[in-house]
Amino acid sequence: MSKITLLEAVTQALSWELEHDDSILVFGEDVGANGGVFRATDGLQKRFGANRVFDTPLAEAMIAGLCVGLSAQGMKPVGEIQFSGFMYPAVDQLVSHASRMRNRTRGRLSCPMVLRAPYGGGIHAPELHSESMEALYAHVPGLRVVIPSSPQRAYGLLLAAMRDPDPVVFLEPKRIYRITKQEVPDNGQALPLDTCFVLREGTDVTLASWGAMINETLKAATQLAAQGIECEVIDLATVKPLDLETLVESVERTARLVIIAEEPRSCGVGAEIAAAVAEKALYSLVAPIERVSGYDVIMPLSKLENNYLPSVNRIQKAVLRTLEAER
Amino acid sequence: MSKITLLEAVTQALSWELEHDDSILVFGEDVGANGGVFRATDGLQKRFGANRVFDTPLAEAMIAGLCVGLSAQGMKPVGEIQFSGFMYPAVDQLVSHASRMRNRTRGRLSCPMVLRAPYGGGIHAPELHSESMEALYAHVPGLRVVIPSSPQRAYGLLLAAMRDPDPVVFLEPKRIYRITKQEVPDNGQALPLDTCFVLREGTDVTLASWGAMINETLKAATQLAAQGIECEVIDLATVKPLDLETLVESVERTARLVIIAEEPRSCGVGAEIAAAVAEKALYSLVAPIERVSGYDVIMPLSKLENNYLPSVNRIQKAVLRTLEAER
Amino acid sequence: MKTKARFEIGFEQILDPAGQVLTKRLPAFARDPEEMLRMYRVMTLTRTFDSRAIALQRTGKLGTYASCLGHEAAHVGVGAAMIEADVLAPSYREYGAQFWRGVKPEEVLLYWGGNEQGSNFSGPPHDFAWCVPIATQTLYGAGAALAFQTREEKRAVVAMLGDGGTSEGAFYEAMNIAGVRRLPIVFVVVNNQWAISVPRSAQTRAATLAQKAFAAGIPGVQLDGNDIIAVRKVVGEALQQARQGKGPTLVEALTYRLSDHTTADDARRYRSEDEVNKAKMIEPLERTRKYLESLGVWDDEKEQSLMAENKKIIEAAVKTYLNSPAPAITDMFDYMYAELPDALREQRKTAIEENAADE
Amino acid sequence: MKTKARFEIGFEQILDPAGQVLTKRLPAFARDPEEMLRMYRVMTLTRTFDSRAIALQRTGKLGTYASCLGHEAAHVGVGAAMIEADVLAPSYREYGAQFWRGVKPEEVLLYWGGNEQGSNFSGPPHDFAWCVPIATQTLYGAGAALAFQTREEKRAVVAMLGDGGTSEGAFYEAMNIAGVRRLPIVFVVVNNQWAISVPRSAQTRAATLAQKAFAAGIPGVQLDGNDIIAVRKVVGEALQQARQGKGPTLVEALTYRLSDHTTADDARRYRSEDEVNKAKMIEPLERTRKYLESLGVWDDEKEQSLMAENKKIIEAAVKTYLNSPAPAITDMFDYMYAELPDALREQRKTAIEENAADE
Ligand SMILES: Cc1ncc(C[n+]2csc(CCOP(=O)(O)OP(=O)(O)O)c2C)c(N)n1
Ligand SMILES: Cc1ncc(C[n+]2csc(CCOP(=O)(O)OP(=O)(O)O)c2C)c(N)n1
Ligand SMILES: [Mg+2]
Ligand SMILES: [Mg+2]
Repeated sequence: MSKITLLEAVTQALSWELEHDDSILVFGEDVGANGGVFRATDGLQKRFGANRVFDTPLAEAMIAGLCVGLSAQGMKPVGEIQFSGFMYPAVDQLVSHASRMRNRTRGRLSCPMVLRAPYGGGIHAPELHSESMEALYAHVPGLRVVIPSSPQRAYGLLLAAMRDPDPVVFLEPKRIYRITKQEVPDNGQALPLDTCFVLREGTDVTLASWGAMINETLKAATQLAAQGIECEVIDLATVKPLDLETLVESVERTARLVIIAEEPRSCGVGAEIAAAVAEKALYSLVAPIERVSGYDVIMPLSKLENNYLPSVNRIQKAVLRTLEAER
Repeated sequence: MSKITLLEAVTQALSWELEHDDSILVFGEDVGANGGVFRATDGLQKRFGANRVFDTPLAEAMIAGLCVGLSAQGMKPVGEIQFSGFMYPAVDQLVSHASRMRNRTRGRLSCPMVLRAPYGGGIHAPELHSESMEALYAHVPGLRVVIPSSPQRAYGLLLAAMRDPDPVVFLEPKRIYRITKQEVPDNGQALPLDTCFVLREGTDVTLASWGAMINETLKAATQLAAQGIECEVIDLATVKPLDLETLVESVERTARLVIIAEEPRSCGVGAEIAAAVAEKALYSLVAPIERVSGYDVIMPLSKLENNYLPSVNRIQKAVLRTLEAER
Repeated sequence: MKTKARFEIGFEQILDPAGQVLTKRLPAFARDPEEMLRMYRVMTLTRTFDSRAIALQRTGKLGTYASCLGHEAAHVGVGAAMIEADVLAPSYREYGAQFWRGVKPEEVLLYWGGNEQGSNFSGPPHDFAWCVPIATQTLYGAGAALAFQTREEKRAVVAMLGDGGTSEGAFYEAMNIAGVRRLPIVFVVVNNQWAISVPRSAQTRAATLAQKAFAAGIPGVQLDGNDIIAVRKVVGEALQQARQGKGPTLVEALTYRLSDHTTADDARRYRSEDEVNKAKMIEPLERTRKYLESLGVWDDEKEQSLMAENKKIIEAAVKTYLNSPAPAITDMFDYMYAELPDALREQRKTAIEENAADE
Repeated sequence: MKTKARFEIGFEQILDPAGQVLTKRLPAFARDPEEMLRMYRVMTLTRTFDSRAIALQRTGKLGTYASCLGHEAAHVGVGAAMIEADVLAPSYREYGAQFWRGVKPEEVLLYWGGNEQGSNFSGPPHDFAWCVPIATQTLYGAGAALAFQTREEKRAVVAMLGDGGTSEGAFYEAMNIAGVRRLPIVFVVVNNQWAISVPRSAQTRAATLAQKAFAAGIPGVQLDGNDIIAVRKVVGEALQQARQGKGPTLVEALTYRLSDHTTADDARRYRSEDEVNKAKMIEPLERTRKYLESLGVWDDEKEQSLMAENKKIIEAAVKTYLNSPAPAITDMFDYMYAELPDALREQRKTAIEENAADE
């Protein structure tokens, strides 16, 4: 079997589901003939027709609104926001309707929809093309926020998102769209949502991360292993609702936690992990939980973006600090 | 001097600044003849004219956009969003422009604007009239988020917000708009932003809160004092950027922290406080930091809203838990 | 300069304020006394409901309530123009349309009484619930219309909004996508001249709200929204068109908000009694009754017995409402997701314990 | 049905693709060879800049870049119609307008090269920087216009957006408030027929984009955006009106995006060469040059020396760009707020240490 990229895994998942579920519609700006600005929907319009895969006018609130209305009336929309930095006009429909429809109507109507968007930094893109604002969505009650970090998880989690009975914001880390390839059997098998993935087992410290930063996290873990430090690496995958159990269980064993994320630090997903783990496992912790995160600044343009993004070195230093710390 | 409510303190601050700074404009839906649906702008149009205090068409993105353009061109706009639940269409202008203008232009243009909105639950209002989503704004780099909890602080902090050279989201806890009265000298004296206020000193446990929950927090503290438990009560006031120093200093003394907030729990301001304090003061903590917060659910309509809002009883129980906890 | 394109906005009125018919070509339903009576019944029931709801609020038995006084023709007319399979995407005061479609008065009360169960109503299960954030319903309305178009169902959507709502960007985006894809949707702007305290004239410089349709290249029409015949006819035709794949329409129904905006509002702060009194002269019920009388199917006695009947219905609804059980504390968790996520389990437990402790 | 209101959209063209004048009433500036030459110089400089920027990107010396090929008349025409005190709120490719207003080519390169200093440019200090989120500039443009109106300054705003941008709700909200308050603002839609891969026809069913003005009750006009005389004349008149308190205008300038959307795009995926070739036949530079020739002030020799001069200017700019220092790491903190909050101090320190460690 040939190996594919995370981007191709997204296409493969969309393709599978379009093929097997008539109610799936895929739409957004430039997703049709152009196949998406990253080519995530490449070939889909040709294959499934312009009734099921289509371009919309340039209006994100509208894309989200179509998702809400379609899903409430029995369809399964997969809307694309071209970059997560353009999702803000869609926030109103997400917060005021998608996340609320089931609760508002006590189960009479619901919104099984997926809103996909490439997100995160590292590709030297223009302003508002590189942010990591997943916490905005993770704070909203009623939403699911899912972020894959490998081709296999992109495939399995996107399938799961499309089959989920509730709204999912699906953020695709564009920095690793084409970086690694994996064998991804096109068998329609979904992966579980609301579940962390343990990517590497270890005993000395727990590293929790998600999205593109998983790459730097795994690199740091490998390099630290050479020094005899065994890191457990956990990919959150679903950042809301959180699989706290897996995290706490790990920290109870390792007694140390480093959280690695691109997002701005304040009120981020990292803050929630740190707060929640410390609540449950305070007495297990021998060192303060470290957050290796983006800064509370505007994501810089390309010249400084690597100074914003956490580096392998910064992760390692944080790990070493937790190892040196002593009560 | 007669005592005034928090709501009247808002009006008084707007009035003062309209009087003393020609560049101040106050506008929003129903702020003119009607004086705002809560009467925060009552009488201002009559006094300062319809050029400086005026109604806008019904469009929140537009209200925020006016603020951005006005402030970038030398005016000091104070926009009102009728309820914070209708701020979502304004998020794009806040996140994409207001918070970025200074950084984007390396200081050439900036956005000294205030966007006010009544927020929070407890007045039995309809859907989307009772949410506490301050964390959405607190997560955005470049914004200031300020929340007063008394008439005096409403006056002093709103004046400070209007004089601040950067954008401020000013959230007014509507549940306590008319609950307490204080003497508030109309002397144009601002209070500092980015600073916590210690409302009660104590040695046994630190209670950190903001907005309307300050009331329940103070009540809990009084009741606990009767049992010999001395709580230090800190009002955050500016929830972004955070005055961490005051919080950490307090926790280092009390060794216990309970955070009280109406907001949904996940990725809230409470999460940031818990994470940040634990980072700095882990070894001082003898008990897990407790978050007494709203749940991660849609704010219920009035029948259940009191079951959503943290009660005095729930705060007390959390405090007692931290006192019972032992390493 | 050459002229590149021309447009115009028509105005429809059939029944004048005196109940006189202004056209020779009455639609079939208007010539059918039974059908006209049916509409009149729901209009009057709606008005009875409305004043009772306000009374409940005044006595602390209901939360904030948005009155529909004066909107009965616009609302019931829309309801009557729809078929059951169509979807209604209302804002928050179109009870007339909803009663026609099977929503029960007690359900409206439950909603304004602060119980989400009110939105799990007896109207068509596909109808949307009340929409608080202004104009956002136009967007999900378009999404619903796209669902029907995709499945090739002969159904259409009515998205209703106010004059104030036409200033929100969402409304234009919705009309635009509806135009682009010829979606089966009718946008009904109930122009009651006020958005809380902001008069229509301060909302936009457009001479009519109907002309906003041109921005999307779709037809727009204005009508007398106090004339239920005009409302039902124009909206009915637009819906027919929509179901036949001929695309969307924008309808502006001119009426007047005879009440405060909601029970939390005091309209005397911003508008003159005089204006309100003038508007009362052209309200919708009176002219409908006169028309029924002119058809020879109505008189004072019938009117009185209808009023008594309406009162009975509404009192029964009020009783049901007042006796309905409070929602369970756990309801606030149990409808968040199809299945309760682990992350919410502990919070749910806390809420139950808290409630027990409070009692 | 009665007719309630009528509207029409005019179309302005003065210089046809062959450089022929189609009117007897040429505006004064068009009869002034010096002024026409000034515009031609900036148009050609812009084109030279554009191809050099693309080359820089192709060789890895510039980030993603949005070409303005074919837009020179629309952009420079707008720039020339403005006075210095006016404010330009551009989107992201109106370099022609900006060069006219004093922005330096190296500053545009700095911006696309990933250095925020590019937006701290030499144009009027009140001009807005490039705006990435589509159509949002129309809203803050309206805010800027309100500032001038409030201070009773005789200044106006030009907010520029694309055909795609006209689908965003923000645009309608901006026109609407501009109409309501008669703000001194001119909205210029540069309709280049494409929004990345989405053709104008799929963007809206409206026959013209100019007619979207009717939604706000403001005047709308369409013109040939490859005709710099029409652009400068119409936008200039609209600005004059605006400065005189006579309110806003929507101008739709018809042109064609002769390049890919940006250097990250490949337009061959979605449009035919044929279409592009046809558009090249009516591009703006050629006809301006012919007009200059017809005035007797231009010939091949002058053209060649202008091209050489343009090249020199741009090469100097490129050199300045390539030699400009990288931004300091601390820049990312130091412009977040007027004063660095305590909460950012530690993060700033970490960033400095990290950078030192990396070196
Ligand atoms: C997005 C949003 N902004 C503000 C409000 C507050 N609000 C509720 S009703 C209303 C006025 C609506 O006027 P209109 O659209 O004319 O409808 P009407 O109430 O007259 O039926 C306002 C401003 C809201 N509900 N939603
Ligand atoms: C709000 C928002 N959505 C999407 C994008 C991505 N995007 C950038 S340019 C563009 C097309 C713009 O087309 P148009 O408005 O016609 O302007 P043009 O590029 O043709 O000048 C899109 C979709 C964006 N920048 N902002
Ligand atoms: Mg209204
Ligand atoms: Mg375009």
